[in-house]
Amino acid sequence: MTETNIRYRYDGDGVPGFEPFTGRHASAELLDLYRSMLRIRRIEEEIGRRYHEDQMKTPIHLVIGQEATAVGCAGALRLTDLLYSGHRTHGAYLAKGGDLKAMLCEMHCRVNGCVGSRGGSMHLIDKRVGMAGTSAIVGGAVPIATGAALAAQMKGEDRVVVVFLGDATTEEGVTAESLNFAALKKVPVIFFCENNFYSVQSPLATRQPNRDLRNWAAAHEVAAVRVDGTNVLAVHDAVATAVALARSGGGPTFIEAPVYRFRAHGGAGDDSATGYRAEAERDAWESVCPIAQFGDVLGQSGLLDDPAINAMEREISTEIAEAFAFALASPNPTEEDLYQHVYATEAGPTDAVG
Amino acid sequence: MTETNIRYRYDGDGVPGFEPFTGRHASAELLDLYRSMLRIRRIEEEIGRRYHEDQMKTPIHLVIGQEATAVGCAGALRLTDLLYSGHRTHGAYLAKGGDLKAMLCEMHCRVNGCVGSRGGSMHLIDKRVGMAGTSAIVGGAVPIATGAALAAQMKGEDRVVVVFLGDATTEEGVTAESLNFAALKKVPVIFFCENNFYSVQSPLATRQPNRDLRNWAAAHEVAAVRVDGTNVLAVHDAVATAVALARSGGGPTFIEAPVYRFRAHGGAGDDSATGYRAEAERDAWESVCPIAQFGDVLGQSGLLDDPAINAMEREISTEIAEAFAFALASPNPTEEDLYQHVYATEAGPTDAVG
Amino acid sequence: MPWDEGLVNSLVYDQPDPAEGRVTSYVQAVNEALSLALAHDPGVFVLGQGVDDPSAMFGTTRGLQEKFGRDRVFDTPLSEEAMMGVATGAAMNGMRPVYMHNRPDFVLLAFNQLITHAAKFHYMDNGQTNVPLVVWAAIGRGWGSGAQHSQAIQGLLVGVPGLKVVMPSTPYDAKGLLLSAILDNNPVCIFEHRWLMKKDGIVPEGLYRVPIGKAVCRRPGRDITIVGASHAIELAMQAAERLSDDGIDAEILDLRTIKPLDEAAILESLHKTGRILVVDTGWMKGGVCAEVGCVAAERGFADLKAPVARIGLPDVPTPAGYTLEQFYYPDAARIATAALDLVRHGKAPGPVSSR
Amino acid sequence: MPWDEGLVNSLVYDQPDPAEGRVTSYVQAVNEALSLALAHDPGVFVLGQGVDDPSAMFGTTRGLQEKFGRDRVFDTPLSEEAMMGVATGAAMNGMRPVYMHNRPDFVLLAFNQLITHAAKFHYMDNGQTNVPLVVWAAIGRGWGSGAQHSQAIQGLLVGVPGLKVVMPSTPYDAKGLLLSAILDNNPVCIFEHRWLMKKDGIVPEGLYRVPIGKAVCRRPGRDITIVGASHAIELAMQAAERLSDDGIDAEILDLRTIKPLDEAAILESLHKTGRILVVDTGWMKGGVCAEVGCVAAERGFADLKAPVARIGLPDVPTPAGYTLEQFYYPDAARIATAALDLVRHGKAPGPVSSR
Ligand SMILES: Cc1ncc(C[n+]2csc(CCOP(=O)(O)OP(=O)(O)O)c2C)c(N)n1
Ligand SMILES: Cc1ncc(C[n+]2csc(CCOP(=O)(O)OP(=O)(O)O)c2C)c(N)n1
Ligand SMILES: [Mg+2]
Ligand SMILES: [Mg+2]
Repeated sequence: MTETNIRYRYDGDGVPGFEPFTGRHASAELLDLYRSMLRIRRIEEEIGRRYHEDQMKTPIHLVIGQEATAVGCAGALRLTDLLYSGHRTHGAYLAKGGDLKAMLCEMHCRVNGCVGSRGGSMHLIDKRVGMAGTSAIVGGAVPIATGAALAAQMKGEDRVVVVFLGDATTEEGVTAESLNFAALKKVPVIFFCENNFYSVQSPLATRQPNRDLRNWAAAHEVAAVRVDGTNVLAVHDAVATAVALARSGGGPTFIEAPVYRFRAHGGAGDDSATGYRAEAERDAWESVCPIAQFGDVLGQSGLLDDPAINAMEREISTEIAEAFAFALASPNPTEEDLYQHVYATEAGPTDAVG
Repeated sequence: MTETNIRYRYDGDGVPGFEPFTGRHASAELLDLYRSMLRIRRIEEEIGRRYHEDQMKTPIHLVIGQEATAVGCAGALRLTDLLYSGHRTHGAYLAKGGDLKAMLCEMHCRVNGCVGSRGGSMHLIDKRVGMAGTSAIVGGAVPIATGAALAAQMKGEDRVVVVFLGDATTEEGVTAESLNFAALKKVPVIFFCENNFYSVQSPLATRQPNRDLRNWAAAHEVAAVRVDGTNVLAVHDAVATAVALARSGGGPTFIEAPVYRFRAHGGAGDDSATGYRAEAERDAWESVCPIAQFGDVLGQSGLLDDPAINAMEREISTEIAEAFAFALASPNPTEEDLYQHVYATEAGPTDAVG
Repeated sequence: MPWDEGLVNSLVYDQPDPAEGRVTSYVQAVNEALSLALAHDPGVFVLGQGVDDPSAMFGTTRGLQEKFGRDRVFDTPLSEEAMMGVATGAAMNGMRPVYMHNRPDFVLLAFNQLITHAAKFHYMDNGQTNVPLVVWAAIGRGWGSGAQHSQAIQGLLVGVPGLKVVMPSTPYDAKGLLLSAILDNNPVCIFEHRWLMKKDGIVPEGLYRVPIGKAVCRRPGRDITIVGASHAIELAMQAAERLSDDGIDAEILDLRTIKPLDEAAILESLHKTGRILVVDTGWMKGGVCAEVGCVAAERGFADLKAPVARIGLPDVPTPAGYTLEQFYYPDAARIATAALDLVRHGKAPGPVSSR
Repeated sequence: MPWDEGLVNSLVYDQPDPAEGRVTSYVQAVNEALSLALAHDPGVFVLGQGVDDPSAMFGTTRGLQEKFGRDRVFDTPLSEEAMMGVATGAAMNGMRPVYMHNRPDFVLLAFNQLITHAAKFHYMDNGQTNVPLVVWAAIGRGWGSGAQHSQAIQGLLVGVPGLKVVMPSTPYDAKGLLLSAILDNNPVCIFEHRWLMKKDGIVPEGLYRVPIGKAVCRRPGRDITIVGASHAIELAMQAAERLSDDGIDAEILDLRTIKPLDEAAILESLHKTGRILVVDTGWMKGGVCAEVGCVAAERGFADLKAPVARIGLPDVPTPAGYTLEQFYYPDAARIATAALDLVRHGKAPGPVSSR
């Protein structure tokens, strides 16, 4: 492919799109959202920078360019709400409150990784903060999240479950099955679709007819909305609306958020030069970087200035350096560890009797 | 369940609904359609009558009440067009031109059954007449039919493929996947959904939210229509339209035809008394019997009278009696037959070389 | 799928002696286990196609929805893969789902969720999550079940780490193993056999458990160990009767659990008899027959006085027709002949597909 | 999934001697087979996620779309079950699809179509339909592939009638077996191994076939038969080198096809050596190790001088971390030790999961 045409255009409003949302949030919250996105970006960049050193022997799927979705979404959730995701986990894990050190230990295959070096980058899980599960199989987490929501409903818990999925994940039959069941039972689940137009290097157009994913979701009687995935506030508010619906027993929502990943599907670099997408397309999306855009909004409203940004950057960079150092100094697992947790041995709640 | 309320109502127009269609068909064709439905009904009734004798050691899924769909559909197809179906095969097989004797031999487990006693009632297949394949797995035939249509497209054949599926089949993820692929590639396949509101004894309402299946199909960019499944002419013309679209490269159509099975899901009797559906509901649908309705239409237009019907009945009844006698007199397979056709041994077209 | 009801109802089994305890049917035993578990633990729920319909999953779920409500006993859409995931997700979050299927064939639609998700989560997240999931299905046989409604897929799961697989052969075990499975914190598959559902047995009231992972000797013997599970044990017991007429004393070992396998029990019996014939309701190649046979040759080699022998389904899809079914399925006679050949002539049955 | 490219590129293999013939890479061999088949038969087409993207399925499909057009080499939606059915339906109607997957794990999503449909149609419709379908996938190993991207599922298919399963170990076989698979009128699964993709070999130009169902002796030996397929043969050959230092002469039998199994070749080798060690890239329990081991004990019992031994993956999901991976995967040293133990002490390796 040698065309330099832009196949998938940004069709949001850019900075003006933030307008309707800014007034609804306290300044501290706005700054938190910004900081959280910036932190994820810097972490991802550092991972990308160090990846070639082969200390992180794990497949990676960076979220650079897609920070607004995870951060906006997690910002609308409680600690007790649950987040599930597919292979692209970094943003979700960090936004939901996952521990950076445990993440980097996991990616460095250390025994104190967040899942004990069993899972790697695709399985950043920390149930204490509601980062409840991931699957490296496309679509694998979708019914599981639906089941988690069913459990919450059956137990009468005031808990909402969100599952992140990609555009390609809507092609897996299990996703349609999950939407149908979620709508049928009105379970409190939110299907958050990050539509970045590609599955690995396959564009949407080779995988689906030209269609509106909202219609597809709505055809299952699931509430369906689209939101600018580069606008952290729009994302936040869309999720907040869906959460309110779910909490009140109104059932599931499907949220489509057009976004763009700036790097390759997997690994550290950008692979646009291989021709599967136009570099001009990536450049166009980079110009609506979710962090830069939001930074402009905050700057215009006087909430953020260069010194404040610099302070944030320093703090973040120190945290990252320490976390990497910690990971690199952490111990490897032993052969014995290999055989742990194949089967659960603890007694179940019903075990008291019988 | 003791309610006698009617959960699923007929919402077609009954006899008046035939009006717009009669003029478009030659008299001989109209009589053929009638005869074909009557023949299927009588065959099914005879199977039902004899089933308790345990000579037909095969699960059966009668189509009594659903004759108009198979007959109307097959009437709009050529011999070279292909028909695939699920477990409820009898109507499709007979309407497409399958041999009655071979069918009854199959159901009596005889070696000269249409698939050599390998398949039984759920696998009535005769490729010579385009009854191309069936699956006893719900949804199993749907992608296969789509693949058959892809083959026709790739080979440049002027061939259309129809697959019969039930309402519950729309819940299988593979069906959604197949619709997506069919629309993407615009393959000449027609998804014919006989919506009889039940999956075995489970009503639609316990399996899907209240939704319009046409929206669901259309959300995959598949042309979607609904047609009165008790009206053989309406079915015929809907299929003819879909066939024309498919032949002209316009891609797939989804046809939803509300129908009703008068007997139990499986076996010979009616199981309404067990309470999963109201007897009043079945009675209401029996009063819009596709054969009786069409007979009335033909009677009113002077094409059919009692003597003509009686002649048909006699002919059909003789054919049926002979076919049963033939089946009962046919030989059983031998142990050697068991081991045939596990693997195909014939050389493929490419085998000439290498 | 009640088409085979007539066939199953025509099967005749020996009646247990009521003096030995309470006699109930197999179906009733399963029903009791479900009912007790539902009553005992609010986390337990039962789902599956038609569990609340008049056929009530062969009768095993009869009355449960009335007793425990529509939220805890419910029908599902025809979405096997998603429902396996839903059950897994619920199990990961404090519930104990029992997901019932008419046929193991339908579980194949959900292998991705079962094998790549349910069986692995506990390991993948370093033990953070338990997956106390029960997957239940009844193997079909006869009356034209055919290639797509008769598959006994346990053999495909023997190698999958993280799963447990259980196959009861008596009403007592059906209840006790199901209760154990529900209480277990791991995903457990239970494969019932349609032909056992007519069997009566001695079944205590109330909660009891049959341990998962332990085999049981059904008949002590000296000359040969016949080992298997589920309906294969029924056939093996009949074969043992015939064999005793020929002066051969067969020991019958009921595996009960085929994953993880009770290797110690197999080896102990082999040590005693020196000969082993593995019988299974599934395909002969790979699977249970192969695994048990290989364990015998690997860990019990010194005890082997004759080749390892196995009888399962021939390497052929199941035919639907009645006559072909008779040739296809092993019966007591075929098992007895194989055992006789093994004991008398040290000969294992030839490869079935070339008969 | 190119993340493991660095790892695979770092593997070092012996270079073949160009004097023996044309040297090509493994990837190139697969590419040639596809290209030749596409050129030769208009019924052949190639589909799979990303077959036309810049990574080109590890390079195996590079250039094919340019050469044969978008209709004959095309990307698919993420719909494994439907695409398996689509490929099956096309195969049933005169086409010869080659459906390629990055990982066998993804084939599990399509087990219903593969096992209950593709493998059975020819039988179910009494031979009316052939299903000349090829399903291709590359087993992942290392670099954090983890539990969900490393499964070697061939063992699950050993028992499934109607299927053929092929596992090449050399570039020569990769090309010749793929051509045979495409020419075969049955569904054939090909499981490649990611770690072989860096290997070069002698590969003739043009069409040739390696017969399906025939094993090949890779190294004659007297003392023990080490039998396996795919990457296990690579390890076994390395082990044989070490063993020869210990004065043990190992025969290496490459199964090439694991379904249907070349039992005659296994038994012939066993007859010569009297000892058998089965190695597989999949789980040790059930599957290939169990089946081959059981065949040896069933049909080659008289020749066995020592227990049947096997080495596969422990009964544990694959860990993602590097250190754990080293403990998890068998290597040449472990195979050599097991062989030594077997020959010297008549001892099979203990159950791996309790190491
Ligand atoms: C069932 C399955 N098929 C294929 C893959 C390989 N794969 C991993 S990620 C991915 C892309 C998924 O695209 P999308 O869902 O849009 O998410 P994105 O990577 O764009 O965030 C693919 C095809 C997989 N992991 N699982
Ligand atoms: C995958 C799968 N799940 C369950 C079944 C059991 N089953 C056979 S027919 C049937 C009902 C299907 O309903 P529908 O598609 O509406 O067709 P109908 O019988 O009403 O014509 C069911 C559930 C099956 N055969 N396959
Ligand atoms: Mg994407
Ligand atoms: Mg129906």
